[in-house]
Amino acid sequence: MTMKARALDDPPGGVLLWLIVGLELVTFAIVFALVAGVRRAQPDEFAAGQGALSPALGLTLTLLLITSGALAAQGVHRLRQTRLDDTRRWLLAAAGVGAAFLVVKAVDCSAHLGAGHRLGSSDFWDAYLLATGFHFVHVVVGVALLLFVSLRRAVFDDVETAYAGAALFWHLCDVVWFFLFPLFFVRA
Amino acid sequence: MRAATWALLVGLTCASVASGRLWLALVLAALKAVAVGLEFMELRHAARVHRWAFTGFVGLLTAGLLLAL
Amino acid sequence: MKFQSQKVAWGFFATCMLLLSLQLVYGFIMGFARVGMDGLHEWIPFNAARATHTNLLVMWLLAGFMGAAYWIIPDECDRELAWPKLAWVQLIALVVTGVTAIIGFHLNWWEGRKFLEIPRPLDFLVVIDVLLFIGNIGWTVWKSEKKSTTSMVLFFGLLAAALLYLPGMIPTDNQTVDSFWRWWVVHLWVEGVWELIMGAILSYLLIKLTGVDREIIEKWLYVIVGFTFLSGVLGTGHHYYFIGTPRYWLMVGGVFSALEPLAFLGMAIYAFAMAKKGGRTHPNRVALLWTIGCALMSFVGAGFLGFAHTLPQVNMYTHGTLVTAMHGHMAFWGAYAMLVLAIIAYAMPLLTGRKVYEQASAGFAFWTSNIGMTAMTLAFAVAGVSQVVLERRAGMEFLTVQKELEVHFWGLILAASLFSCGIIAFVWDFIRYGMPNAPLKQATPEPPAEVPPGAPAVARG
Amino acid sequence: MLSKSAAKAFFLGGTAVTASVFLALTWDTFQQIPERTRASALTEPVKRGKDLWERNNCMGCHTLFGEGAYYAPELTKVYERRGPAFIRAQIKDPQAMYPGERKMTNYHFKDEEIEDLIAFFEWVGKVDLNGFPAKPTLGAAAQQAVANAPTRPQVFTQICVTCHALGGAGGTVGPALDGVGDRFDSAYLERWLKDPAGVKPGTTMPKLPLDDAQLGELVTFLSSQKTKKEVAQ
Repeated sequence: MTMKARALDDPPGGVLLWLIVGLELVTFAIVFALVAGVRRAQPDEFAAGQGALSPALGLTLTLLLITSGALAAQGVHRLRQTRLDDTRRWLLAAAGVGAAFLVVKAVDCSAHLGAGHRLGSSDFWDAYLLATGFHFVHVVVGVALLLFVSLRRAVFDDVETAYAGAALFWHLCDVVWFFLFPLFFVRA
Repeated sequence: MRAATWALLVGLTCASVASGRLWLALVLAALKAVAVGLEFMELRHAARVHRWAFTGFVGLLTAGLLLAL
Repeated sequence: MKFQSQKVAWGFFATCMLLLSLQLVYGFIMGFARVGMDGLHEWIPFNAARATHTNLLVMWLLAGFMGAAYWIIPDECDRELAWPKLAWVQLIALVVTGVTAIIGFHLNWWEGRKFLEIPRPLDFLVVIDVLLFIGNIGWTVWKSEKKSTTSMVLFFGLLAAALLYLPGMIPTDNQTVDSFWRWWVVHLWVEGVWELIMGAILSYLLIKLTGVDREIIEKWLYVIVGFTFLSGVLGTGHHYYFIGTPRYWLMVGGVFSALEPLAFLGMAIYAFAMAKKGGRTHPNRVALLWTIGCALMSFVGAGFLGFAHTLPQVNMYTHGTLVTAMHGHMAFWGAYAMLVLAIIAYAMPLLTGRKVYEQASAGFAFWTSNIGMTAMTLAFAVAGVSQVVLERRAGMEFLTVQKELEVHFWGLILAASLFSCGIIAFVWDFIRYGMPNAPLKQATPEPPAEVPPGAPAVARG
Repeated sequence: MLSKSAAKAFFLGGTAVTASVFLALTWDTFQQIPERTRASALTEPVKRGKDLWERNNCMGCHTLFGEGAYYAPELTKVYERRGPAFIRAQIKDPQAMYPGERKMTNYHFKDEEIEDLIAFFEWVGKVDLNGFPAKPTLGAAAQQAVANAPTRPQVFTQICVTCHALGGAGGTVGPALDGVGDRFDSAYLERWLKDPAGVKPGTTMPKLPLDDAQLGELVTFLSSQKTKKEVAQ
């Protein structure tokens, strides 16, 4: 596969999406700092909260995201060969696996809420529910974007950028999760 | 290439769960983020500035977290 | 000036000048009270001076936004205002309501909630008045063929501002709930929908003054206001740290407030980039100066100085001290006062046909007021930080600390005098060159009109 | 390149998402407010007190929950800090407690209105404010020692320290009280506290709202304030 390096004002996925990804990365960097701060300031409470989390579940969630990301990347690769219909199918598959993530995460979250761990229970649960909830919202937006670009592609003047942009946002959800995962699930 | 990246990511994830050490898990997370950035986000093909900005950001973030914890 | 009905804007701008001048007077009353010279206490107690000072600000900014809308909407929509006479009625109603409120303050008639001091019956009058205004510009936009992004953002910003006034009227017996809704109005105005209005006015001015292609300016307008909302809406959390709301607001408010400077930085970069791209060939250099200055000072005041005390760990000590006054003064000045002055500086020469901007006093007004405001901010900063250290950290008695701070308030009064010189120059220009009863020259065509799409950016004159 | 419709979609979508999150958090906040603010303790006097607080725009000078005008003291913890007797005296005649100092308007409240305001302050002081206002941290050790001095009566820590300092902590309006026991005997102190103006016409020292028990306690405490040197002699 050969491809010439792209210009400075033309990043893969489009300028707007990269601005958004940049903003999101900064936002989540602040969130990570916050989680790290809670972890450091209240080690005992944090460890106690972690006791209620399941590492196996965290692993499952990570694998789902990685797989979905790989599917989306496959789809965007097909753009090079201008096989737009192929791309569409890969992106739909990615959205499907992403939806599986949402289901698993929702079940996990409702289990925690059912066990009495809600917003306001402690700083650990505030941080856990807000940070992963915030990530959850991004996954919802990501899945919606993937579905929208693949199902309603007629509305786009530049379908390739739309596909690449949606996939780019989707990968952002992966990158963010990679850091949330050890911060919450790896025990001291 | 993408399949290999997927395999790498799965491997790194399993390694970080198995190790159970936070610092190692964070370093592995950084590696995964860079892998996703370069391959999946196609920064491999982007302008050099973009590539290094992303990698540098991930590096700084990880370093910051390692220092904080 | 393309349409006769745009003249309505003059009335609103004149109101701005009057209220701004009065606002300065009340600022001085408070400044002197703080150094112990409170001889007016019997007639104008501090709480009346304070409420008058802030409500005059809100009033003249709203009048400025309305004037800006009455100027911009016909221009952008390419048709006369729907009901010009109604606009005059609405202006008079606004002034009467405002004057009643301010006289009421001096007679101890209040609703008594910070920034929302005006009594409840007058709230309803304000709502009706704003609805008339929204109806007037809304109908103009609706009837027009041309619906530009700038006019739509401006319209929806104003509409949202009107709607967000309503949560402040929800009755409650619980001080925490009271405070919670109050910030829906105050915060979601100044760090939310007012920024839509600001973005729209800014983009209108940039389109007119720099001649950069409308498409480019407007698409970046969306990006900028998008960033503003992403940070600003959840940034409301920084008012919910210590008022009895749950602890997680410390996290939510902290994270999103930390992003707010980025949005303001984006706005500043946007204005600078467009001005640079356009080559600054418009003869009304002063209007461009106010426009660019607005973007820069709003970043410094609202973005940077806001961030200086917005993290919960810092705010725990600075909350409820003069540090807030430091941030508030430059934020309002940079983001909104300068914006209204910019649109006035731009529109007045076109309204009257006189080249006000060629006066040396126009430049004097800009530089003196900005230097004065910067000095005021510094005085507040020193006073605020001293207060935090002495009262909050070392535990000294409130009044003892206030005596320690008097010297800084002398500094504030000096700086405010400088600031006032600039404002007086601006108002004096307005009076000299903007009187409506003096024979107006024929409305002049705007010097370098907006460039048609596709034309090279430099080929204008 | 960036298209305008994409930029618009970003603005509308981003706003919708953040607004939804904000509304969800608002909903959750309202679930928690009753418990955090002790809404069950919102009695009629408290409500009337809040009404008085607003109808006279007290926030135009004071702060409550740190919100207000920074011209007059923060009142969130005033009930705990000064106690009802001081608040009552201060509202009744603002000039009495701080003569010649920064002015407060006399609103000529009726006695029951003053009690309503006190009830309001008491309720406000018990709202869970996530640790606000923070305790002063600088020189904390010294103040801790002073504050923990077992002999200090409550009336002293609530009222006297407003104007007078002892051991370096307190107001500077009146003279410091270190060694006051050397300078005056208890009979004089009692006469002085009962009627300052009678002892020294024109003094700025107010007649404090004390009952006999408090007066006795205070006189005993003050006359015991002797400097170390003389104690040694």
